[in-house]
Amino acid sequence: MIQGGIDMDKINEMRLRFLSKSSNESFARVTIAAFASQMDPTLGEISDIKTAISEAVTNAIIHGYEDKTGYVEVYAAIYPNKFVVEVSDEGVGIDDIEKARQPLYTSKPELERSGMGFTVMETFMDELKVISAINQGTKVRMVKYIRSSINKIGRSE
Amino acid sequence: MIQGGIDMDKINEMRLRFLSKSSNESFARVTIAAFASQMDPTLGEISDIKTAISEAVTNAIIHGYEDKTGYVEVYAAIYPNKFVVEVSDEGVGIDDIEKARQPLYTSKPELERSGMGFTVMETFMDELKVISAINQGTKVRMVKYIRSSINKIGRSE
Amino acid sequence: MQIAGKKINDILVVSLEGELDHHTAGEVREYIDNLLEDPTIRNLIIDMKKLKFMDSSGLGVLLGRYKIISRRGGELGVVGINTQIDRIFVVSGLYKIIKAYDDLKQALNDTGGY
Amino acid sequence: MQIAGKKINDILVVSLEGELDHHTAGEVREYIDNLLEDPTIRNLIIDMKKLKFMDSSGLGVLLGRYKIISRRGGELGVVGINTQIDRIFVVSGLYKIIKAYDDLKQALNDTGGY
Ligand SMILES: Nc1ncnc2c1ncn2[C@@H]1O[C@H](COP(=O)(O)OP(=O)(O)O)[C@@H](O)[C@H]1O
Ligand SMILES: Nc1ncnc2c1ncn2[C@@H]1O[C@H](COP(=O)(O)OP(=O)(O)O)[C@@H](O)[C@H]1O
Repeated sequence: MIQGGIDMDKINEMRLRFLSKSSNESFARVTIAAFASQMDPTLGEISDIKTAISEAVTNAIIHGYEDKTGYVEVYAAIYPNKFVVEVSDEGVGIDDIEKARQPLYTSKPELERSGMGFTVMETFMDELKVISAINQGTKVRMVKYIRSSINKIGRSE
Repeated sequence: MIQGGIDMDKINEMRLRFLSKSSNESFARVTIAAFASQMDPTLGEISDIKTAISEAVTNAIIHGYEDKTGYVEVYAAIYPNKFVVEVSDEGVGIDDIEKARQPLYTSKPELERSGMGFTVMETFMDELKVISAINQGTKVRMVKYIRSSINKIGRSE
Repeated sequence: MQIAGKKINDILVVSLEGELDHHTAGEVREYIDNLLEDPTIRNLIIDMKKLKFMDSSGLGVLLGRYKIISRRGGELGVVGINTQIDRIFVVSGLYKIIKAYDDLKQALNDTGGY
Repeated sequence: MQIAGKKINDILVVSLEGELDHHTAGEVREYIDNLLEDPTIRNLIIDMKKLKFMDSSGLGVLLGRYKIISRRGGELGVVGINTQIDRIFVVSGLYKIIKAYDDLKQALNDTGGY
């Protein structure tokens, strides 16, 4: 049991772990959207979050684990005015993060990847941080400020 | 990364951990329903699973953790012909499981509990197992056989 | 959860929209009990046409209101329950004490002898 | 994902229903490329009225088909994209090479000079 904790501002949190199967991409989108909907976000905000999650989870599945099967983990937390989401894998990792984040860069053009995943995450969310190490995996942390939530959360609890 | 494993029949699995807040009850229902929908179940099967999950998660929140906050964990796995789901808490535990499972028995009549939670789980799912120990928490394991899935899963992967 | 109530003669009609679980049970209970403070109300009809989901926490809410209403010699009826909620009613034996109707008109006609 | 295709003169019209992500990209790609083996097809119109979601995996599919079609001197058009997909188009600059139309009639009129 948890009593209080350091992060007193945190209203709710969840952690989801699933296999790196492509059928889980839509599952992850639905789950995170359902969780984020507690903040009473606008349709546009929810759809931005869904798209960004889809990019990060897809990357974990196809780049992180390539043809192998591993676990993808999604952590999400609701704060009074922001939604934080982290997508992690324990896959191959990224060598040059700066290069990877550039628009149109992809290491898998043969799979018809557009190289726009990180650009989409960056545009659709307010903050994007990528932590990665070769053979140790990748964690993508994204933050979206939800304007509408501040007064609404209290009401629904 | 996982290569194979003992449970070769398992098609997909997920694990969800969230705070014992009542607003997460509907979130848990949506998440498990979205995951189970990969099996192409009937509307009736999905609705049975949703109801059973709702009972187990609600019990973890109100009985397991009472007024405290803790983590509820939901594990789900898809097999060729069955859906397995486990709901666990690290709460107060159940003293007499047999008594608790009886229809209409509730330890919290003052909260207008109906005492029908376990009965609903038992009726709506095909198997129900309750493992619990005082102050160590409770795990409810449920199985639902999904008739429609056998030939469909392969197609959508 | 959206809740609306209106009084027709000695019948209170409460419409529920959304999902009735432990999270929403409290507000439904409070809403109804507040209106039930009016002692001229004898019967209660709950319109569930727009209720998408109910679990055993909802049973608790119904049973609690049933007790209040039967103490007044009145009846509790429900309208428009879907398949999922029907399953809950069957399992719990709720049909033995609560009458179910297809539509509100029928429920009003039947309740309290109108 | 539901996919349907029909040929109108030298235009292939493909309708997508569902969500276009990495999981469904493969079947969409295969479906279209299969029909594009017909060498009399010069232009491609993708009807997205019933497409609820698309991410950058969908961009990859569109860019790949764009390459095939432009090699034939044809055009790629899309019809009925929603707000979410519009955002993806804007971010990626896709509007610079793919024409968007409100309805299929307009797209057919405009494509290939009909
Ligand atoms: N989780 C990850 N694990 C390993 N590499 C990654 C991961 N995510 C992204 N990358 C690398 O970053 C590159 C750019 O990613 P992105 O912008 O999403 O484009 P795309 O997925 O289309 O290649 C990828 O091609 C890949 O090399
Ligand atoms: N997760 C749990 N932790 C502790 N006690 C539990 C748990 N789940 C059920 N119980 C006990 O079992 C009893 C019966 O549960 P149930 O049939 O769901 O009815 P209700 O929730 O209406 O009380 C509860 O009243 C409680 O005492």
